[in-house]
Amino acid sequence: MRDLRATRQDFPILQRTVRGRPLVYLDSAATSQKPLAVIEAIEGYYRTSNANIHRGIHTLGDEATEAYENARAKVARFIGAPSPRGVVFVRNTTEGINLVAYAWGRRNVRADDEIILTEMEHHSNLIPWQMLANEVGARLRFVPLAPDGTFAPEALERLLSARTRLVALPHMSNVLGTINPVRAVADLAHAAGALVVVDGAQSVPHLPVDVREMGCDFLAFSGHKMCAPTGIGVLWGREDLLEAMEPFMAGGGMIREVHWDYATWDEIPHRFEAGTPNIAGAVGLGAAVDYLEGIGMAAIRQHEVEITAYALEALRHLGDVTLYGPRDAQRRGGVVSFNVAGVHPHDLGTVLDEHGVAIRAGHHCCQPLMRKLGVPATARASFYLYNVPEEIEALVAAVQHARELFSGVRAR
Amino acid sequence: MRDLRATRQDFPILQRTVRGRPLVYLDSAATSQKPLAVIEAIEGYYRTSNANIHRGIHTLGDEATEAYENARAKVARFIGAPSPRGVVFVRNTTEGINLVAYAWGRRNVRADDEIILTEMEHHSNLIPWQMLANEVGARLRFVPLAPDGTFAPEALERLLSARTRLVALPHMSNVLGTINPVRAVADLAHAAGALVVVDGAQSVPHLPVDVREMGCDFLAFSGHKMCAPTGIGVLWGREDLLEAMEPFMAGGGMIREVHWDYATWDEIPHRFEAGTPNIAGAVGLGAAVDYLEGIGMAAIRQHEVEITAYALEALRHLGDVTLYGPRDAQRRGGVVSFNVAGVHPHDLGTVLDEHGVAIRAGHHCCQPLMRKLGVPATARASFYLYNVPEEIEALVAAVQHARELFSGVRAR
Amino acid sequence: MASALDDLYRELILDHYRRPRHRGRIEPYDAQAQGYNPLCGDDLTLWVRLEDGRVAAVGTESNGCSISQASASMMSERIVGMTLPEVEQLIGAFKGMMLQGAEPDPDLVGDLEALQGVKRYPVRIKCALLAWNTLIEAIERTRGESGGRPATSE
Amino acid sequence: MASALDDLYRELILDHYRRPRHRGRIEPYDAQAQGYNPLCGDDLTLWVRLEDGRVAAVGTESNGCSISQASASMMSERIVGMTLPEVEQLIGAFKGMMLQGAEPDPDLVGDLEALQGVKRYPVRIKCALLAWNTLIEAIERTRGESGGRPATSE
Ligand SMILES: Cc1ncc(COP(=O)(O)O)c(C=O)c1O
Ligand SMILES: Cc1ncc(COP(=O)(O)O)c(C=O)c1O
Repeated sequence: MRDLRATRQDFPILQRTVRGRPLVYLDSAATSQKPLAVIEAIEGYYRTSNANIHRGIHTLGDEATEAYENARAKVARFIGAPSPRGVVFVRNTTEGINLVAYAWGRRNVRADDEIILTEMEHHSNLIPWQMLANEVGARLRFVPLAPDGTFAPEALERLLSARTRLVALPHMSNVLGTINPVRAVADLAHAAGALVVVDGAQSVPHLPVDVREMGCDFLAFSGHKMCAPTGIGVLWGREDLLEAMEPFMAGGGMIREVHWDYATWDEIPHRFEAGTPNIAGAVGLGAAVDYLEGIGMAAIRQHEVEITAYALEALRHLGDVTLYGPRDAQRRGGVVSFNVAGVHPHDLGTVLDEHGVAIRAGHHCCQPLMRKLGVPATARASFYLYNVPEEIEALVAAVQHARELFSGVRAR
Repeated sequence: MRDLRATRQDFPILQRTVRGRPLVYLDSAATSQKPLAVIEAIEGYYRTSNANIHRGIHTLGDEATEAYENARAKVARFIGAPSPRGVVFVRNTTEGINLVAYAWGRRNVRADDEIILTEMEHHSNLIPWQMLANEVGARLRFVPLAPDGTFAPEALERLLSARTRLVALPHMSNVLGTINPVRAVADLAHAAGALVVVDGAQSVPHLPVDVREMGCDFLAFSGHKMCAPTGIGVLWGREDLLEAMEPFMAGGGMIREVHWDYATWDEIPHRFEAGTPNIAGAVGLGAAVDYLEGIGMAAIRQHEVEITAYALEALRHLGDVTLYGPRDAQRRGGVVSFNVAGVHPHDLGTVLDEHGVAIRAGHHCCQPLMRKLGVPATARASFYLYNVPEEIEALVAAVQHARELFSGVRAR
Repeated sequence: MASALDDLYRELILDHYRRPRHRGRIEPYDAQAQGYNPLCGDDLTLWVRLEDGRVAAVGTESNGCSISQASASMMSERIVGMTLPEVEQLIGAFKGMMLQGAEPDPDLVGDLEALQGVKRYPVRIKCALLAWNTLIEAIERTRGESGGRPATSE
Repeated sequence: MASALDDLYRELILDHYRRPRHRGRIEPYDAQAQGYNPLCGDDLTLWVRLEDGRVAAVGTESNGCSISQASASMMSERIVGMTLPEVEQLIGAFKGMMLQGAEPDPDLVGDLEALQGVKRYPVRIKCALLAWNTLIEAIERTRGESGGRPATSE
C-alpha cells in the first residue's frame, strides 16, 4: 500500500482520543479533516489581510481581493477549467446545484420536458430538480442501477429523447462508491441536446478531475470534503452558459448599473456571487488545493483504491456482512457501505464510537436509494489520504465486538 | 470618551503596518476585524471537533452539532429572539434577503402588489425586490429622504395602501449612518397588513438590537461585520411565517421524507439550511457574540456615538468638506460619508492609504442613493469598538494632505 | 469501554429488542399516531385502546435501532392498565429522567430505569424518546386535540 | 510616503486632470464607444473621427478620478494624427507597460510614461486603463467588429 502515513502529522485532530481510544476517523465522505496548512491559511488571513474585496481602495482590500482571486485561479487549474471565469464560489455542492436549478433551470426547462437522474442521487442532486420539475410541469426519469450499484451508458441511452433537457448525476456515489462513466454520459446527453450537471462532491476530493476530459457543462463540489473549510464550495460552469444566465441571488458586488427599478449585471463569475463572499473560506480552499496537489491526486486515488480493497476484503471475511456497490475497488471510491445481520446501523455506530471509530450510520441523504436497496439505513466507512491499514483493523475488530454483543455472546 | 482602547490588544491585525505606517482601519462598515477569541474558536473547532452535523452517530459529530446549535442559541439570545427556531444560518445579509424574496416573496407577492423600500437601500435590499417585482408584475415604491438623509414615519404612511405587501428597510444606512425608526415603521406597516423586513447589516454589529422591540417580521445580518468570520450570516424570521414557508434551496439536511418525485420538509430552522452549513463559521459567530456581549453592546454604541461626533466635528472644521447624513451623532451610526472639494474619492482613498488609513471610496453598493445625492461616489470612514481618537486625527491629517496635493500646494 | 456499552445495552434492553412486546396493530383502537426521526430514519406507529378510562391495549409497528425498539416495547408493557393521568405522569418522569437528568422515582419508572445508559450517548436519546413522543400524540388524539402531524423526537 | 504619492500624482498628471484636453463630443464622428468601471463608478464616452486612415479628431466625456481623467486626456492628445496600426501599437505598448511591467519604449509611449507611478497601486490600474479599453472598442467599431457592449477594465 502506498504510504501516505506521514500525512497524518499534518492533521492535528488525528492526535485526539475519543472515549479514551485514539480517534479512527472513517467519515471523510461526510466531511474531511483539515491539515495545519489550511487552518493556518485561515488564521493568517484574519491576522494580516482581512478586508472586504473588490471594492477597496486600500492595501488590505487589495491583499484580500488578490488572495480571493488567487484561490479561484488555483481551483480552476485543479479541475482543468479553461479559465477562472467559470469558477463560481458558493457555500457547498448543494448551493451549486440549486444555483443551476434556479438560474438555468427556471428559464430553460418547460412543461413536459424531462430531467434524467440516476437511482443513486444524493438528496442535494434530487430535490432541487424535483422542485423545478413540480414548478414547471417537467418530469424526472431515473437511470436504473444494476444489482452491483452501477449502470451502463446504454441504460441512460434508453431514457434519452428529444424531451430531455438535462442529465444530472454524481461522479461518484456517496453510498455505493460507484464511479460513473461521466464522459460517456456527457457524449450521449449532448448528442440528444441535453446538458450535463455533475455532482462532484465525492469525486473532486478523491480523484484527478478534469472538466474538459469529463465533457460536462456544470460541476459542483464542496470544499469541506477536500481538506478545506466549511462554508465554501464551487460551481464550475461552461462560460458561454454562465454568460447567458441571469443571476440567482442579487445584491452587492454582482452589478454593473443599478437604477430604482432595474439593474444590469457584472461579468461572470461575479454575477453569481452576491454579497460579501466567504473570503477566508476561499483562501482556505486555495490552501487545500495546494496541499492536495503537493501530495498528488493520483497518489491519493491509488492509496484509496488499496485501502478500500483491504477494507472490502476484511469486512467480507467477517461473515454476516452485506456490502453494497461494485466489488472491484478500481471501479469505486473510498466509501464502503455495509450492514451486519442483526445489528442496526445506529447500534453499530454507537459500539464503534466506543472503540474510537467514527463511521456514519443512516440513509446518507439517499432515502430513495435505501428503499431500492431494501434497507432503512446502512453503516458507512469512508477513507481519505490519512487513513492507514491499522484503522481498518480497528474497524473490523469493533464490528466483531458489535456482532458478539448483539448475538448474546457478551465479550467481557 | 469611553475607553475601549484596551480592546485593540484583542485584534492581531491592528498591530500591522501599511506602507510603513501603522494601520488605521476605518472600514469596519465593509467588514470588521476579528478578535483573537474568534480566530481561536475557528482554529479550535478544526483542531478538535470538526465533523459533519446532525447526521452523526459518533462523538465528533455530536460535538460539532452541539457547537453549531449552541451558536444558534447564542445568536437568538443576542437579538432577543423568542427561540433559536427562528434563527436560520445563511452566508450573509444578502442571502438572507434573497431567501425571503424567493421563499416568501415568490408565493405571496402578486401582480399590482407593492413593495415599499427607502431611497437609502443597499443593493442587497433593493435588487432582490426588483427581481421579484419584475417577475410577478409588482411595483416598488420608495420612501423619500429629507435633505439630512432621514425620513419621518409619515413619509412611509403616505405610500402605504391595501396593495402594500412588504416594507423592507435598513435599520441603519451604510452611507448616511441614519438610524431608522423601525418600530414606528413596523407598526404602520402591520396596520396596513404588510410585513417588515429589516436589513440589519449595519445595526446588529453596532447597537443593542431586539427583534421583539423592533416588531419586525424578518431581520437579516452578516457575521463578518460583527467580529465573526466571513461566510456566515443570519436570517431571523417570525416562527409562524417560517413554518408556513416552502424551502428556498433544497438538498441534504432539510428533509423529512424523500421519494422519487417529491419530498417533505424538516422543521424550521433546518428546512432552510440545505447542505452542509458553514459549521466553523457559526462557531466563530457564537464566539463573536460572546466577545461583543463581554464588552456590552450599549458600551460599544456609546463609544461609537462619541467617536462619530468627534469625526464629524473634525471633518467639518477642515472646510471644503461635504458631509452626508444627520448632523447629530445620536441619530446615526459610526459611519461618516464625505467628499472633499476638488478631490475625487478614489484619489482620496489612495492618499489616505499611503498614510496607513483605510477608508472606502465608491458608491458603497448604493448607486441610486449616489444619484440622489448628486455625486458619483463618496469617501466613507466607519468605526468600531477598537477605533481611538488618534485615528480620527490621522484621518484628518491625511485628508488635509490630499487637499493640498490636489490644490497645487504640494506639501513636501 | 465494555462497561459503558454494557450499561447501554443491558440484558433487559437486548431482550426487549430481540422479543419486542405488543407488536402489531390492534383492533379496535381509540387512537393511532405515527412518529418519525428524519435523521435516523426510525419510524413507529402506535395504536391505543381505552376502556373505562384506562389503557386496555397497545400495539406498535416500527423500524429502528435497539434503543428505539426496546423503549417502545418497555413503554407498551408499562402503560397497559394505567389511567391517562397516570400515563402522563409516567411520560413526565421518563422524559425528565432522559432530558433533564432528574433522579427517577423508582416506583414510577420501574425497569425503564434501564434506559438511563442512553444518556451517555446524547445522539441516541431521541431514539429512546421516539415511542414516548408518539404516545403523547396518541393521547392528544384520544382527546381530539391534535393537528395530526407525525411526532418527532428531534 | 511623499515620494510615492509624488510619483503617482506627477505634475503632468495633475495638469491633465485639472485641464483635460479634447473634452466633449465631436461631430461628425466615425465611432463612439462607452467604458465603465462598475466597482469604481468611473465612466467614459469616446468619439473618434478618421480621415485618410488617420485619427483626425477625438472627444471624451467622463466622470472619474484624476488617474482615469488624466489618462484619457493624455491618450487623446497622443493619438491624434496616428494611423490605426500606430494606435494599436501604442495601445499594446501602454497596456504592456501597465499590466506586464514591460520596459516601455520611450519613443513609443512618450510622456504616457508618467502613468507608471500607478503600478504601485494595483487597484488603480483599471482607472488608467479605462480610456484605453474604450479606445479598443471604438477602433473595433470603425471596422464594424464589435457587439456594442460597454468596455470595462475589470
Ligand atoms: C446596509 C447593508 N445592507 C446589506 C449589506 C450586505 O451585506 P453582505 O455583503 O454581508 O451580504 C451591507 C454591507 O455591505 C450593508 O451595509
Ligand atoms: C454525492 C454527494 N452529493 C452532494 C453532497 C452534498 O454536499 P454538501 O452538503 O457539501 O452540499 C454530498 C455530501 O454530503 C454528497 O456525498
